[in-house]
Amino acid sequence: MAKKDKIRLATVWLGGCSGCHMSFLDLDERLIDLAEQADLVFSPIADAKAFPPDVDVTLVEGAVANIDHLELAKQVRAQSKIVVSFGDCAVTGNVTSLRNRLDVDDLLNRVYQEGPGRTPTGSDPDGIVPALLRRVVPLHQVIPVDAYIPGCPPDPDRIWTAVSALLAGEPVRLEEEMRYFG
Amino acid sequence: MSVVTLTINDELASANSGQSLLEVIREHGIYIPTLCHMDGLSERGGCRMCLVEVQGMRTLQAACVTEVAEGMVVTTHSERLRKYRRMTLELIFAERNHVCAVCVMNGHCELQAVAAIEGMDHVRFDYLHPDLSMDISHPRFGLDHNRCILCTRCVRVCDEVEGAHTKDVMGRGINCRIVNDLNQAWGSSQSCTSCGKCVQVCPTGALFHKGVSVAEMVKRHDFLSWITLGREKNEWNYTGQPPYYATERRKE
Amino acid sequence: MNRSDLQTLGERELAKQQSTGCRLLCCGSTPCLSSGGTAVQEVFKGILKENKDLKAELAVVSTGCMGPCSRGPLVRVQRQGEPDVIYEKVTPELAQEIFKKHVSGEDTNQAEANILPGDIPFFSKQKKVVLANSGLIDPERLEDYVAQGGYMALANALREMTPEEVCSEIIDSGLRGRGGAGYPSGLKWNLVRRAKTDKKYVVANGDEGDPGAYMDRTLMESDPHRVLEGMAIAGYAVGAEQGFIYVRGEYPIAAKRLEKAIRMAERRGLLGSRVMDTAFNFRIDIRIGAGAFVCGEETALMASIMGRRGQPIPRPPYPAQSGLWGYPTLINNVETFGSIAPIINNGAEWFAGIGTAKSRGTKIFALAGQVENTGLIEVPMGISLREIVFDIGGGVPNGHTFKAAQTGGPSGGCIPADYLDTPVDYDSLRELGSIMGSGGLVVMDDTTSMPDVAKYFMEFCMDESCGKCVPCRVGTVQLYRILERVTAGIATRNDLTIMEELCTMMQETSLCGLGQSAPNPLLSTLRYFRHEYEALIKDDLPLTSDRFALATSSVLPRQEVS
Amino acid sequence: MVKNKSRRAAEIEHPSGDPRFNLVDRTLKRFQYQQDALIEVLHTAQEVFGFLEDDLLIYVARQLKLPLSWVYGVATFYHFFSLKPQGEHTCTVCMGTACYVKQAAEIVAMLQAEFGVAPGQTTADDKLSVATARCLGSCGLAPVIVIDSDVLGRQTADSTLAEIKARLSGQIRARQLEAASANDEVEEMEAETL
Repeated sequence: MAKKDKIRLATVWLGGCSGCHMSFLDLDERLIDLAEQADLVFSPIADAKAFPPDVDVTLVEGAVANIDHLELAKQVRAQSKIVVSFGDCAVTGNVTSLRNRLDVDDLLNRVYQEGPGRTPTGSDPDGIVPALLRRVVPLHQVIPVDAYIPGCPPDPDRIWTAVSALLAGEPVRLEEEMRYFG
Repeated sequence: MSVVTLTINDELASANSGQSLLEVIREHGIYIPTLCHMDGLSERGGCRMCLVEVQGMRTLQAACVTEVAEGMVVTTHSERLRKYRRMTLELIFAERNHVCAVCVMNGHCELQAVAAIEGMDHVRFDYLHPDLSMDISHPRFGLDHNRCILCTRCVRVCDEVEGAHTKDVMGRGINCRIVNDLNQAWGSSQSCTSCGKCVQVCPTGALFHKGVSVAEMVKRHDFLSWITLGREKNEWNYTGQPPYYATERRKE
Repeated sequence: MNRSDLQTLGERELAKQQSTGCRLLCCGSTPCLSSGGTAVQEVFKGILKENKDLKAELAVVSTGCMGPCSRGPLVRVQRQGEPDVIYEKVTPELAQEIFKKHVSGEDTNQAEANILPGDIPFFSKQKKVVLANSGLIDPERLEDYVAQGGYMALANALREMTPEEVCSEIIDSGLRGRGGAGYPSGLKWNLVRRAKTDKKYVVANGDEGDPGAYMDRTLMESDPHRVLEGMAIAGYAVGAEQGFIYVRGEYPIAAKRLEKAIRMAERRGLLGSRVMDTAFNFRIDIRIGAGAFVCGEETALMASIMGRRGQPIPRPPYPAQSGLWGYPTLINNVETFGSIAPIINNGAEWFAGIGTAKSRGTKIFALAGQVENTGLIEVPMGISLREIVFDIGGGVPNGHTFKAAQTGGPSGGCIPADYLDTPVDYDSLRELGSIMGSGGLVVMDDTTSMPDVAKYFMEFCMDESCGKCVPCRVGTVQLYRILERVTAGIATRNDLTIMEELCTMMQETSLCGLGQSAPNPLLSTLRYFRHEYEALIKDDLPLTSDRFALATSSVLPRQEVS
Repeated sequence: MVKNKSRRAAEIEHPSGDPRFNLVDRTLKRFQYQQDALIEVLHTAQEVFGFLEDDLLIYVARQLKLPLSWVYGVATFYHFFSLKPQGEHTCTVCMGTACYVKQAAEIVAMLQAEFGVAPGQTTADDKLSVATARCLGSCGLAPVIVIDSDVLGRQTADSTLAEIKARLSGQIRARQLEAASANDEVEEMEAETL
């Protein structure tokens, strides 16, 4: 019997603290099972520069907070079969969106102009620092999302439940105790 | 008191006339979510979580404010009702800044639990992110408007049980807010007796004890029914029962 | 004062009016006064002051609304034995001419061009029942009302009918609530009548909040005694001794006139204790609203009368079972009360003969917007929208074409040109996704953008939501924001889906009528003018789009008031 | 009873001795200090004082024996009540449907551009307050504005601006004729009926 093609898995890190990725690594020995079934084709913990084509499943951590995130999100959607909002920031905006009650320019001025350090050029895209969006939004407000894994971070059991369902080609169904935000 | 017979989810049920539909539904072991209802307080009918279908009624009825009647045919968990409950929760989550991860009530919050139970896994509406303040002028308690869902349990407990009526709702529509006295700092309120009942009945992290950090605020959900019914039931020692949403084995 | 005293008073007043050679009736309602009517009245009064000898043969009367408000200021000349002449757009100079022609008898034709013919469709297609006296009597004089047969219905009801008979008369007439929902009034009356409590209340809802509607204001200002009489008859029929009129805070003149009318009626023994020397007591008090649209909802209105925040409470129990201070309360719109006296006077059969099978009688509409003749009209139910807009209203001006008629205000919908021949009654309008409403009818021409109209009404509902229930408090804000994106051209198809889903959800889950009907204008424009929404929607927005830059826009809860 | 009465009398005197409180007291008495009359009392208070300051709300709450937060909740629920002082002149733009379809929004935009005040705000020099209304019931004259209680129909942004400028510079004083003359008539007729 010919060996079944491995699933092409990607994880993406947008506006978040990488806690979801840490929790992902906490899958521990289950990572070995995962590696047998899937190839990690793009991830902050893998060395790939560009988001590859024909990805089967992409887990997206973090909210959409700047122009780069927006662009990457669109690329992810175009090149993945299934996109999963991975963790509270991607699902709700969470901590990343706490800045939404403030004006972006005020925020930048306070942090960079009034505080110590070099002076950047505000929120205008200057090609070096990606411009901030006026408001941080959850992933599904920018691209269609297929499944949601809440949690800050989602604990490894939650991640495993979701990922193993995806590997088996089934829809993600989290039990009630795995659906809590926070 | 006469007995009435009604049908709930295709099963016959009996109840005393004058009972609320919510009470009867819960007596029969059927889980139905609520946010503004609290045993021991007057009903408000504002959160719309306990809406049920009653045959022959044009509109959906809030079970908490509907009296049982002979021959009533009630459905508590149709697809339509589930969907509306999820949408209501989405609206609540979008209204203010409910960031569970950094909330004092994380893990003990009624809103968070109800959302998980009802399967509200993401919010399709715009998060409004209003710029709301926090009042920590009271020596023992804090009020965080960001977490408030305007269930008015605090207003009712302050008026109906404590009798101080320190709290009320100001403004209207999306600008409604809980106020102390003349919209003044809680600490400067002369009517507040610092009894802390409002803190115990608040379903979310809007009212909390000062000094607690993320996930540390645990409320005594059955506190109110204990103090209001204690004399009747001769229960003088508070034992502490787990909150309703965590105890009921859910039959839908 | 008993029935025969009343008759004498009426006859005396009528004789006095008839002996006056010429009566100059000047419209004294707000639209005419603010377009120069005050100056016109000054001219006539000045003339009267200078010529004291004219007092016997000339009377200058400030009346209520005459109808065609856009043509104001209006003056009606009544001469014994001659048909009335109505002048439009009267200026102080023209007033002098009118005086010269009709009183001094000079041969002048200066004002001829301003004569409004009495046989134009604006007048001939109308049927005045509730507004019968409006524009003909001085609303501030009880005698004027009595001369037109006023308070006779109350006298007859008290003397010849039992409360039960009054209720069945109203049931037989087929009168339905004029506030918008169209619940059969007689059934409501009967419900309150049957309740066995020591206290009951009658409430007139004059909290007319729909933008573009001013029927109730006009009725209260032009013929306040008619409303009082209707309420007194209701009080007798249901067994109440206390009535309240809840007048919108924006209507100080209406409140003042009603207050004066109550005082005069009490002085004459037509209200108060022992009404018309019978055992029936009935007091009426006025309550002034304070600017809250939701107080038009009956439970919120009662909360407001009791001095509380105007937040609705879930029904049942209905006010007819448990209303003000827990007692059975009859709440009707002032226009409904305005229809009572004619029904008692002319009989249920007469009233039922007007209108259609399910919607009897007449309805007052405030015709406004892009239409030639704006103003107040009263038409028999069942008249077609086309007749109202094109015959009575005179069509759309400035070479534009008719696009839609909006009825029912923020709870109603827009009816497109295809349905112009629909009869105007409760059920047909509901089928079209609109409602009869309290009677606002705004005509829109082809320059109007429908998503913009929907946005306007949604903003209204958002501002007026009381904040008690979640679907209305937050749902209106969400819908408004989506509409804001639609009109700015940065909405996606997904937005449209969410919008429709939210509309249905709000209709079914909101606590009171405001939230349940708030999506109506949006849904009806989506139904008939979907292409306008589709044209504004973009499926692939560029990265630089405002949608992302301003992913959420200006509508934030306002900064805290403090 | 007598004892009660004297205590009430003592309460009636507001410590400031401001005679305007007497007018509020008159309404309180007319409604026999019933709690249900709160809105009526607030109407009077606002009429007399122009706006509802905290001190006034406290006074009303004490007199009616209502909780402070209750009074505050009611006062902020209704748009008629203002907790902030109003400008010397007020301009209210009707935003009813009829006025809206006849471009009333342009007038609001003009006011914002010209004077820098949005509806509900007062200029920094306290000269002009701008508000919008939910239909003044003069739809035949759309668009309608009310300046210092004078109703002006068929307005445009330009005509509104001219009117406001004239009033701010004191060229036109509030007309209020109709109100005054209507009052006279009431009195006249009263005399007649008597």
